[in-house]
Amino acid sequence: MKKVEAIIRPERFEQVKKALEEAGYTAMTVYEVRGRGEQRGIELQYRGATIRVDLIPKVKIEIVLESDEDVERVVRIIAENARTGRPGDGRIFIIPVERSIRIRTLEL
Amino acid sequence: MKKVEAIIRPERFEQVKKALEEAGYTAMTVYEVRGRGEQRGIELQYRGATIRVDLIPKVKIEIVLESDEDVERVVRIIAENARTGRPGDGRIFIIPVERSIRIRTLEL
Amino acid sequence: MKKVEAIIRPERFEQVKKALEEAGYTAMTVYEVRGRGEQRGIELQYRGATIRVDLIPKVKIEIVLESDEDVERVVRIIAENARTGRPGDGRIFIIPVERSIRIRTLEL
Amino acid sequence: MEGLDPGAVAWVLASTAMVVFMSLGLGFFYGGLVRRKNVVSTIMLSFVPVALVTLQWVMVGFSLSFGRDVLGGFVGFDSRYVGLAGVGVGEVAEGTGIPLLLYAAFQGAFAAITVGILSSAFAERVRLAGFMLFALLWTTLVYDPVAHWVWGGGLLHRFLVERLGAAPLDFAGGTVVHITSGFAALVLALVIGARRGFGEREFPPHNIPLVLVGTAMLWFGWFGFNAGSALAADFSAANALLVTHVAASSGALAWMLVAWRRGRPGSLGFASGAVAGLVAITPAAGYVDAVSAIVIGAVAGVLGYYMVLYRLRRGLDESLDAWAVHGMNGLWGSIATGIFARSSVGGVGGLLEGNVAQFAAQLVDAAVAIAYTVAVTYAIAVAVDRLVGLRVSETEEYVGLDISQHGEEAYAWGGE
Amino acid sequence: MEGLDPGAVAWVLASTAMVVFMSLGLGFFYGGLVRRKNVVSTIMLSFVPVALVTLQWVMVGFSLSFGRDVLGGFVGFDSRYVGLAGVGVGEVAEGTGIPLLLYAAFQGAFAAITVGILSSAFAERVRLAGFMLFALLWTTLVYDPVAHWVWGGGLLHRFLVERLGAAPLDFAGGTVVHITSGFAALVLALVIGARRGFGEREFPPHNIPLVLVGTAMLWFGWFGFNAGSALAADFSAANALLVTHVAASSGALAWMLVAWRRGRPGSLGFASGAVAGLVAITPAAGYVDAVSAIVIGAVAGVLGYYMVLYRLRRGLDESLDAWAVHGMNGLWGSIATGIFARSSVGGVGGLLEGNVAQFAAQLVDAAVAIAYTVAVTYAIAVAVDRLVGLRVSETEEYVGLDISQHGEEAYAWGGE
Amino acid sequence: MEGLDPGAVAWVLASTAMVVFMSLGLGFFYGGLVRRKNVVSTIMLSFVPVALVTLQWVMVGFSLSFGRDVLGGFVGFDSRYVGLAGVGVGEVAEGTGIPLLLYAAFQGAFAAITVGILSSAFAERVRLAGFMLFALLWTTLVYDPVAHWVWGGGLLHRFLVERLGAAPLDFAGGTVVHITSGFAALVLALVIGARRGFGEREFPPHNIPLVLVGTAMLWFGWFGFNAGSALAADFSAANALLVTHVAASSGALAWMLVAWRRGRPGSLGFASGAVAGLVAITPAAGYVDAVSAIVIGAVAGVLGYYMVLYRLRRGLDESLDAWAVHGMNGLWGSIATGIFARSSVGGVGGLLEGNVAQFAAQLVDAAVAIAYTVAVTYAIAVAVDRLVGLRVSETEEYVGLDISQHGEEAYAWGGE
Ligand SMILES: Nc1ncnc2c1ncn2[C@@H]1O[C@H](COP(=O)(O)OP(=O)(O)O)[C@@H](O)[C@H]1O
Ligand SMILES: Nc1ncnc2c1ncn2[C@@H]1O[C@H](COP(=O)(O)OP(=O)(O)O)[C@@H](O)[C@H]1O
Ligand SMILES: Nc1ncnc2c1ncn2[C@@H]1O[C@H](COP(=O)(O)OP(=O)(O)O)[C@@H](O)[C@H]1O
Repeated sequence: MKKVEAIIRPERFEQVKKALEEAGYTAMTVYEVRGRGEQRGIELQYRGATIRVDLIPKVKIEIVLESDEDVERVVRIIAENARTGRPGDGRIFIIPVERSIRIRTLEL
Repeated sequence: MKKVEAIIRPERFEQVKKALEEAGYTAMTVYEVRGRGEQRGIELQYRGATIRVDLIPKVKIEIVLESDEDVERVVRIIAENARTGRPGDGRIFIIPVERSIRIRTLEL
Repeated sequence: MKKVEAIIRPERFEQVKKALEEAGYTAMTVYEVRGRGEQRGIELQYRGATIRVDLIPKVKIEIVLESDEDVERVVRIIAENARTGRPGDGRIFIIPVERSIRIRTLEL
Repeated sequence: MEGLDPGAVAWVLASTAMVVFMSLGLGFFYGGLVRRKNVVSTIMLSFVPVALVTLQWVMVGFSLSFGRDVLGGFVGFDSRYVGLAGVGVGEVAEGTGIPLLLYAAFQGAFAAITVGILSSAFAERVRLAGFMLFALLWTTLVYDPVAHWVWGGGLLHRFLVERLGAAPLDFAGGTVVHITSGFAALVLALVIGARRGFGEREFPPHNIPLVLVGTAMLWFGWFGFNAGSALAADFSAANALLVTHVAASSGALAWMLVAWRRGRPGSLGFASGAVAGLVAITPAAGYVDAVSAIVIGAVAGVLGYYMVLYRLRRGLDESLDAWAVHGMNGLWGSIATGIFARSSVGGVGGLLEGNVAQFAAQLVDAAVAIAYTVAVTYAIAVAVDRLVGLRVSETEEYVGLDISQHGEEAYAWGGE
Repeated sequence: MEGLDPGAVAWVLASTAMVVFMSLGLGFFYGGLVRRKNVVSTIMLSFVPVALVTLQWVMVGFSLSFGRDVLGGFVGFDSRYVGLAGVGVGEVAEGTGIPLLLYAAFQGAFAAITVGILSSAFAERVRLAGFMLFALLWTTLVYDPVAHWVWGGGLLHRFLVERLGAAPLDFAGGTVVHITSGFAALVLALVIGARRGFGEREFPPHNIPLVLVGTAMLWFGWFGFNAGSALAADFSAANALLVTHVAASSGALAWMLVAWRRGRPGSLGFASGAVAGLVAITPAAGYVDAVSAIVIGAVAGVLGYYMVLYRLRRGLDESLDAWAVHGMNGLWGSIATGIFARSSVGGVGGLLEGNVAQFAAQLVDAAVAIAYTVAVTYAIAVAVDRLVGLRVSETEEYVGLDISQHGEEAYAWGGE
Repeated sequence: MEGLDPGAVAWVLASTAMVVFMSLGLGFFYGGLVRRKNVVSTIMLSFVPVALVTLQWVMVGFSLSFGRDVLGGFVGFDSRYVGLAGVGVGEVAEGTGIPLLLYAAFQGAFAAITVGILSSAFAERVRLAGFMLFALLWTTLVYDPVAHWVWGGGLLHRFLVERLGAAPLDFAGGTVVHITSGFAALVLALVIGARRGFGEREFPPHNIPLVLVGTAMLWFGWFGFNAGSALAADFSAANALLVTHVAASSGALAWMLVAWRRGRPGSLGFASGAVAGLVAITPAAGYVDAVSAIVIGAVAGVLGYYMVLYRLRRGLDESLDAWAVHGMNGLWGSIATGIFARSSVGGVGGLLEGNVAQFAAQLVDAAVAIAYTVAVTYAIAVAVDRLVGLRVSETEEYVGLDISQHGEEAYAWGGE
C-alpha cells in the first residue's frame, strides 16, 4: 500500500480532482500548504529591485492506494492535470503505508 | 517506529483526544483537512435534484509511536471513539518512521 | 530518499527557514498544525487553579531529500535553530519516501 | 413646512438608519457565535427579516400596529396605511414634529429587528423557507398586535388605564421588541429541538472578532433605537441616549465581573452584558436617570449571566440566548421602569416614588405580552412545521446550512 | 445664523459622514468577493479614491461640477471654488439652508464613491499607479462634467429643458453616480481584459461575512446618500429614506427568489439585490411613493440577476458586476423615475400621470450619459494604459496584488 | 423647549453615537494589527474602557473636568455632577443649545476613547486587571485634569490667558485626547517593556481587513468627534467636517506616497496616514480652512511615517504607534492650529496672521500637557505594576492573552 502525496497549484486542484474522479479515484484527503521549490519562490521586479516571494500557497493531496498500478495511474493523472510547464508546478511523493483501517467498519 | 495518521470527523475529535489521553497517549499533532471517501462526499436532495457536497472538513491526527503494541492500542482507541457507523467516519493509516528526534534535547 | 517532518514553534520558523536557505536547502512544504507533547501542553496558573492549554499552534515543515547526508544536515540545522531548551520545542520525524516526481518535467 | 420640527426630523432620519444598521449588525453578533459551516445562514436570519418584514410592514404591519382600533382594540387598521398609499408626503405624525412616513419607517425598523432577535432559537438548524413563512406570520400575528396594545393605544393599553389608572410605559420596546422576541425564542427552541450533538459536545464560537463587530454595530445603533424613540431631538432624547450608554456600560462590566468570579472574563460575556444592559434600559430610557441606569444595567448583566447558566443547566438549546438576554431583560427592564421611573425625568414616577399602580401596570403588561407571545408563537411554529417544515434534514444539518440552504461557503477553501 | 436651517445642517452633516462610511464599506463588499490574495488591493480600490477624489474635488472637481457654466455649459468653473479658498465659512448654499462648505463636502463624497464602484472592473489585476492616474483623470473628465450637466444646470440640463420642456430628474445620482460608474466598468473590463484563468475555473468569494459587513455599511450609508440629497430634514428626506429602505428590501428578496428558482438562494444574491434596489431607487427617491418603490426594487433585483447571467454568458470579466448592478439599474432607475414619478410626492409626474416629456427627458439624459461615459472612459483607459500601464504583469497577478502592489498579506500565515 | 436648538441636539446626539462607535472601532484597528493569539484581548483594551470610563465619567469624571475650579483650577468639582444626580433633564449646557446631559454624554465618549488609544503600548502583554485599575486611575488623574485645564477653563487656560493674552485652541481634543494618550503610551511602553521576541522577529498583523474595518469606523466616527465638537449644527460644524475629511485624505495619501518611495505602498500606511491626518486636524478643525487642512494632513502623514521609523530604530515597543500617530500628531496639530488659524474661519488668527501670542499659547499648552502626562502616567504605571502587576507572566504571554486573560480563542480551530 502506498500514499501518494502531491503538492500542486491551488488553481489546478479542481481540474486534478475531476480527472481523478473520472478515472474512478474519488477518495482523497486534501489541505492547504505553502511551499517553495528549488527556485526559492517567485521573483517580482519592483522599480529596479528584485523582490522574492516565497512560500506560495499550494494544495496538498493525499491518496492512499492498494496497488502499484493504481499508484502509477494516479501519479500520471495528477501530473498531467497539474502541469503548466512553469516553475511551481509541484511534486509528487510516494510513501509506503503499512496498514489502512476503515474506521466505520474497523476493516483493514 | 510508526506514525499513525487518522482522519476523523471534527465533531469526534474531542472525544478521541480525551480517550487517548486517558490511555496515556498525550503527544499528537493535529490539523484541519478536507476529504472524501469512496462515497464521494455527501448527497443532499434539493427540490428533486441531488447535490453532492464533497471535501467535507475533517481533522487529521498524527501520532508517532515506538512500539507496535502502542500502535495497536492507539488505533483501537481512535477507531472506537471516532466511529459512528455512518459513511465519513474516516481512515487510519500506519506509516513507517525511521527516526524521531526530540528537538529540545536533540535526543533520538 | 527521505522525508524530514519537523514540528516546530511558529516563532522559530523564520529563523529555521533562513538557516536552511543559507545551507542551500530551499525546497520545502510547510503548514500550520497544532500539537502537544508528553507535557500535555502548557500550564497556566489562574487564581490558584491550574489551567492546561493544549494543542498549541506549531508549524510543520516537510522536506524531501535524496541523500542521508542531506537528511543529517537538515535535521541538525532545524534542531539547532528551533531549539529553545524549553518544553514544546517539537520533534523531527524521518519517513521513507519511495519515489519523487517533479510535476513540471515529469522527471523522477 | 407646517408642523415639522427639522431637528426632530434630522434625528429620527439618522435613528432609523441606525436601527436598520443594528438589525444587520445583529447578524454578525449571532453569526460569529455559530460554527463555521452555519455563519452565512445565521447572518441571513437577521438580514432576511430586514427585507421581509419591511415589505410586510409597508403593506399591512403599520396598519395593524398603528391603525385605529378594530376587533375591540386587538389590532388596528387603517386603509390609508395599506402600502402607505393613502398617506400624504406632507402629513405629520400626530403629536410629533416628524412626517408620518418617517414615523412609519422608524417603527418598521423595530418590527424587523424583533424577528432577527428570535432567530437565535433557529440557529444552525432552520429551513430557510420555513423561517421565512414563520417570520411573516409571526410579525403579523404577534408583533403587530402587541405593538398595537402597547404603542398603538390598543386593548391592553386601554385595559390598564381603565383598571389601574396607569398606562404601561415602554419607551423603546422592552415589551414590544425584547419580551416578544425573547419568549418566542424560548418556545421555538422547544418546538424545533436542539441541534444535533448539543449537550454532548461543545460548539465554540467560530469567530469572536465578528461577534464584536456585531456588538459595536448594536451598541451604536441602539442610540437610534432608544434616543430615536423620543421622536424628537429634545431633552428626552438626550436623557435616553445618556442612560442607554450608561446601562450598556454597567451591563457589560457586571456580566464580565460575575463571570470573572468563576473563571476568566470573556469578551463574549462583556458583549452579552452590554446587550443585556441595552435591553433592560430600552423600556426605561425616557423615564429614569443615570444612577438608576447603572443599577438597571448591572442587574441586567448579572441576570443575563445566570439565565444563560440556567438554560444550559436545563439542557435547553435556545442557541444564542435571545431568551436569557432579551426576553428576561426585557422583563426586568419593564419591571425596572415601574420601580425607577422618576417624574422629574419622564413625568411619571415609579415604585420608588410610591406609584404602585405604575408598577402593577408594568407587571401586567409584561405578563400579558409573555402569555400571548408564548401561545401564539407555539401555534405558528407548529403550523409552519407541519406545513413546510421548520427544520432541515439530518444530513443538511451535518453538512451545514450555508451549503445546504444557501449553496455557499463562507470562507473559501483552497483559494488562491 | 442667517439662512441656516439647523435641522437641515444636522442631517446633511450626518449624511455626509454616512456616505463616506459607505464608500469605505464598498471596499469590504468588493474585498470579500475576490480571492484571498487580492483582498487588500480590492479594499484599497475603494479606499484610495476616497482620499484622492476628495482632494481633487476640493481643488477642482467642485468648481467643474457646480461652478457657473463655461465652455457652453460643458463644465462649470468658479475661481472661488478652487481649493474652496474663496468660499466664506458663513456662506449658505443657494436654495438650501446648509452651508456651502457642507454642500461641497456632501457632493464630494458622491464623486469619491463613484470611482470606487467602477473599480469592479479592475479587481485582481490593476496596477495601483495606473489606477490612481485613471481615477484622477476619470473623475475630472467624466464625473465632473456629467455632474455639471445633471445637477449643476449645465449643457444637457438646459438642452432637455429647452427641447422637451422637462428637466432630467436624478434625485441622488442614478445617472451621475451609477450609470457613469457602471458603464465605465463595462468599458474598462474590455480595455484591461479578463483575469487570467477567468472562464476556465471558478473564483469563489474568499470571505462572505466580509461581503455582508460591506453590505450592511452600504445599506446604512445609502440612507445618507438618498435622503441626504434632499439637503434638508424635511418631508422629501423622509420619503426618500422610506422608499430607499423599501426598494432595498424588495430588490434583495426579488434577486434571492429569482435565484432560488434555479438553485439555492445565496446570501450574495440577497446582498446584490439589495444594492440593485438601492441603485434603482437612487434617482427616484424624491419622486415616487412606497408601492412604486416595491416595484422598482423588485424589477431591479430581477434585472440585476439576469444582467449578471448575461455578462457571464458573454464571457466578460467585469469582475464585481458594477455594470450589471449599478450601470443597468442606474438606467432602470432613471427610466423608472420617468414612469413612476408622482406630482403628489415630488411635484413632477411621470409616464403614469401622462407626462411623456419627463419620460423622454429621462431616456435622453441616460442615453447621453452612457454615450459620453463610454467614449471618454475608453479614451482615458487606453491613454493611461499606454502611459503608465493599467495592468500588472502575469507574475504579479499570479502572486496576487496584495503582495505585488502593497507588499502585504491580508491574513498572516504561520502566525502565533 | 426653552434654549434648546433641536438641530444642534440632533447633531450632537448623532455625534455622540458616532464617537462611541469609533471607540469600539479602534479595537478592530488595533486588533487586526496584533498576532492571532491576542486579538480578543486587544479589542477588549478598547471595549473595556468604553464601559469603565463611562461609569467613572458619570460618577466623577464629568465633575472633575467640567465642574467649577477647585484646588486653584487644577481640577473642577460640582456636587450636582456626581452621578449627574443634580442635573435637571431640562437643563441646557451653558453657551450651547443642547441639554447638559447630552453635553456630559458627548464629553464622556472622548474620555473613553482616550484610554483606548493608549492601550497601544499594552498590546499583547498587559494583565487585564492591571489595565483596568490603570485605566481608572489614569482617566481620573490625567485625562480629567487636562480636560479641565483646556476645556473646563481651568489652571492652564487661565494662566495662558493671563500671561499670553491667548486662550489655547483645541477644537476637539488634539491636546486633551491625542497628546495625553500618545505620550502616555510612550511612557507605558517603557514601563511595561517590550513584548518577548520584539526586535528579534517580525510580528506581522494577523488580519488586515479587520484593521481596515476599524479604519472605516474611525474615519466615520471622527466626523462626530470633530464636527460634533461645534456643539451645534452650524457653520463651524460644517467647516470642521470638511477639513476633517480633507486632512484624513491628504494624510492617507501622504503616508502612502512617502512609504512608496522606499518600497511598496501598504494599506496599513494608508490607514495610519488617515488617522494621522485626523489626529492633526482635531485641534484645528474649527479654525482652519480646506487648503490649510491639506497641508496639515500631508505633514501629519509624513510625520507619522518618520516617527514610526524613529521609534522602531530606537527599539521601542510602543506596539501600535499611539505615540507616533496620536501623540506626535496631536502635538503637530496643536502647533498647526497656532500657525494656520484664520480669523475668518473661527474668529482667531494664527502665526500666518501675525498672532504670535496664539502660537506661543499652543506651544505652552502642548508642552505642559506633555510634561504633566509623562510624569503622572509614569507614577500611576509604576504604582499599578507594584500593586497588582501590569504584565502577564512569560507563559501567559507565550500562550497569548486571549486564552490567558479571557479564556477565549478568537478563531475556532477544528470547528465544523
Ligand atoms: N524537496 C521538497 N520537499 C518538500 N516539498 C517540496 C520539495 N520540492 C518541492 N516541494 C513542494 O512543491 C512545490 C512546488 O515545487 P517547485 O520546485 O516550485 O516546482 P518545480 O519543481 O516544478 O519548480 C513547492 O512549493 C513545495 O511545496
Ligand atoms: N484512500 C484514501 N486516501 C486518502 N484519504 C482517504 C482515503 N479514504 C478515505 N480518506 C479520508 O477519510 C475520510 C473519510 O473517509 P470515508 O470514505 O468517507 O469514510 P468511510 O470509509 O467510513 O466511508 C475522507 O474524507 C478522506 O479524508
Ligand atoms: N509522538 C508524537 N507524535 C506526533 N507529534 C508529536 C509527538 N510528540 C511531539 N509531537 C509534536 O511536537 C510538538 C512539540 O512537542 P513537545 O513534546 O512539546 O516538545 P518537547 O518534546 O521538546 O517537550 C507537539 O506540539 C506535537 O505537535
